[in-house]
Amino acid sequence: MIDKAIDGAAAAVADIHDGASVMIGGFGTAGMPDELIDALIARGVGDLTIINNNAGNGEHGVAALIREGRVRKIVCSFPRQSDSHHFDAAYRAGKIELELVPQGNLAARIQAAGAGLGAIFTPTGYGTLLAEGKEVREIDGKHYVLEYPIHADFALIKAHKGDRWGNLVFRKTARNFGPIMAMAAKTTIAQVAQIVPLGDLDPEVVVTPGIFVQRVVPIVSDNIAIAA
Amino acid sequence: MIDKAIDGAAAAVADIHDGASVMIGGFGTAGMPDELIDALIARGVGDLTIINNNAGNGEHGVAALIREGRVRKIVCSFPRQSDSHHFDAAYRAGKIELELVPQGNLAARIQAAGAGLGAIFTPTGYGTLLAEGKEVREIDGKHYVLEYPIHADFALIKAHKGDRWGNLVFRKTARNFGPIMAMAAKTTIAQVAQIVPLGDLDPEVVVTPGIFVQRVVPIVSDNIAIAA
Amino acid sequence: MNRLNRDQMAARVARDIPEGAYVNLGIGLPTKVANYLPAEREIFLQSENGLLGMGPAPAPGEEDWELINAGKQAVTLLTGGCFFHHADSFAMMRGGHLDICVLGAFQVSTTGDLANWHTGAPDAIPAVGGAMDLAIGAKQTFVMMELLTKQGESKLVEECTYPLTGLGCVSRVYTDLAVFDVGPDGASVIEMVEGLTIEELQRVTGLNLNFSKSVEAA
Amino acid sequence: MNRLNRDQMAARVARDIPEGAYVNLGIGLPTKVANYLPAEREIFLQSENGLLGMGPAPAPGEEDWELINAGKQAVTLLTGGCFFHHADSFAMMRGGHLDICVLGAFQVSTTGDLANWHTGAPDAIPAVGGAMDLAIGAKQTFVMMELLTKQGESKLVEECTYPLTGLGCVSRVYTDLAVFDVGPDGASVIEMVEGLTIEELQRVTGLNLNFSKSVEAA
Repeated sequence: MIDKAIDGAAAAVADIHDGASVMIGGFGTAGMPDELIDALIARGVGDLTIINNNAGNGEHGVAALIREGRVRKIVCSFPRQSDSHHFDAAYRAGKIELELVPQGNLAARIQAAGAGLGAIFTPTGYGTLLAEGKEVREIDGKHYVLEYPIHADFALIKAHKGDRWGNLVFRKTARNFGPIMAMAAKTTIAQVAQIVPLGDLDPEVVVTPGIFVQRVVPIVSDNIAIAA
Repeated sequence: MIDKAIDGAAAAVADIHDGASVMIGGFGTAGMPDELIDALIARGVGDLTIINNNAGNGEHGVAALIREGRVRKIVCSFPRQSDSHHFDAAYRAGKIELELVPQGNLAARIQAAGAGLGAIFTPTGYGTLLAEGKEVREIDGKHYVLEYPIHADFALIKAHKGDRWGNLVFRKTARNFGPIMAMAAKTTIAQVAQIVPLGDLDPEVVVTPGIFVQRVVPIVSDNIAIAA
Repeated sequence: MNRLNRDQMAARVARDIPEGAYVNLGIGLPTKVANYLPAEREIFLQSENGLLGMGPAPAPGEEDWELINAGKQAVTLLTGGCFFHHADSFAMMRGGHLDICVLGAFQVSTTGDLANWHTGAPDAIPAVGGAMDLAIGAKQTFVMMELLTKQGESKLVEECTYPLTGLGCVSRVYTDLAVFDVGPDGASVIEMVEGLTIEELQRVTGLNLNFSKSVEAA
Repeated sequence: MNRLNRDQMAARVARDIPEGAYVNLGIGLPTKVANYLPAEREIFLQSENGLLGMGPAPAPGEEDWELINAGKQAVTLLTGGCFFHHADSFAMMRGGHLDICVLGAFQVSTTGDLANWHTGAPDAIPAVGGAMDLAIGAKQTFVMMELLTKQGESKLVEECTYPLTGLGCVSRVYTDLAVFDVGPDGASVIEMVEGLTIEELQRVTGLNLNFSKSVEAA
């Protein structure tokens, strides 16, 4: 019997190694796998490449990873936030590498990785600083920039419900990067508010099929109300 | 008030013009918008480019369009079927142009069109007849073929339920090409077994958001059982 | 001169958004446009983080922090709205499915180039978010900004000096003093506030402006 | 010589599919493999038309023609299975998410090139379907075929003469006479049917074959 459920965030991230590339879902607080990030911090590995939309704020999550000096490089669209002082300090001190990617290219490159494409021509960013040095091409009168897929060793995401086969559903705008990161990482670890019996998730309604998920960790967060 | 519901297949396809490119959903009988195709045949326009996974079989649907001489070109992955004699005859007589596309590239090119990409490097077909004359590139030790998006003037698809904003849900494997064709065509016309009041479709469960659908036509087919 | 305040600018933009339009309102000033869309007009607001059919802010205490907008504020979902993932959300933009996108700007050129993501200051930490995708994706990109900086320099310019967000992507610019169409043929003034003259607008912008017939007649 | 029949071949392939594997079984002969997967082993069958967790054929009269497989036959869905659209389905293949794909073939080369979509006959109407995506996408591509044509020619060849489906994509070939690993280092025989000798297999294939230790010892 296949059971991808795993007990506790620490066990779920126990093989994330120094130098790993780690996608982290979430946009704002929605979909942020806080408990998995905490477990990753507790694990103590470093030299990580983090792929997330932001670069953390305040003292928890991605900001705490950066504060603890665990992040060699961050790939994101919007590092500057109201309270991103740990990133700001590390960046100004030259202690962290930043790859700044327009948000839609970030999503498209993650999706391309999951879909096995070698590269994509995207119109976003053409003619801007963020396309400097990149291959460009005119196709049917429009200009495009060649962008490469973003793969990762691990993805840490947060879903609403999961089952033992790894099928996932999400809740509202907490869906965001979760489904595409699950497809782009070698090992996807999903924290869910609830593990339900196989068959409880309507087959029409599964957003992320279990094939894209290797581990499901039930974690009841107290900061988000859970709807039925 | 926005109401995309339209009464009758004939009215729904009334602006499909000579020379139009038309995507038609469906894989086998599942998801095939039979009544919309019948209305298109009745409309009498020709010189069409049809994008579908197959090239029709028997005497109805895409096969009938071909039989009536309405199709200048077909883009598909698998024209040869048990009973594809209308395509076979037209093809051998040089009366129809065939662009043969591996099924996954067909899906990826349709998706690329909907997503506004200019081109994609795909591994499928590399080193085969179907990549002859196409640009190829080695990326990270793997070989890829450059493929371009497939856009269309119209998409005819079949969904399970829709609402007046054009939100759609599908049923089982009738989903197939519907959601991606809806995104790739300028005008998407969806026949649905049932139009439901706005709000009846769970926002977590909508597969095709209404932005991708211009017309919704309620058509009760008698050959498919309709589940609740 | 009846210079428009920010709410009046938002109301002016809202007037040009027709029923049935799919619209993304950028962070900051453009967010205000939502307050002036008439309730009887069905308009679909998209949020880049995977939401179509965005409704107003919830009542205090009713926030659901898994239902937020691009500015990470709590919002609501209209009946008929739906959720989707980030790749689909940006396909919606990049694929040309949105009718209108309203953005703020540092500068817009008369040919429609947009600069709104980065001042180019050497010590600034760059951050782009969805700006570049939004700028080039929608069928029409509207900009909403004060025409002049605090120092009195025109933000509508011959050529942007700030780093670009997108090339030739803006079609219309709404300001506190005038409304401009911009594009390959340069800038045309299609509306001015009461009390402003053609000569004065030429002077403060320092631009070679075209004026639509209705503006000239006014 | 105990030449395997098609059911025995299917049973042989099934033995090599471990619990938890995500598997696509191609149209035709490979479909039979499903009949030999032990019920107590949870294995996930994928169908290219948007289905994961495919179950057996329904009882006659219970067919739902919106629940079909790639061969357009009625199937069922296992508890825990789910549906998705065509782009996601082929992303599943092309992105390397499937563990095993089992395909039929006209020819396979000793280096793993596959020819299974087109005879190359000048009057044939070409049709490829999902063959090229399946061939190159899975972590391992298994081929299942009779080793010899009716004319006695080996279908395992130095170089394919039929048009290719994919280059270097096959890792293992199951036949009625032997099982081969193929790849950059050529073909190795890892199993032969009882009564077949190394010399005879060399003779009928006309190939320079390697033999694994266990085969040589047998």
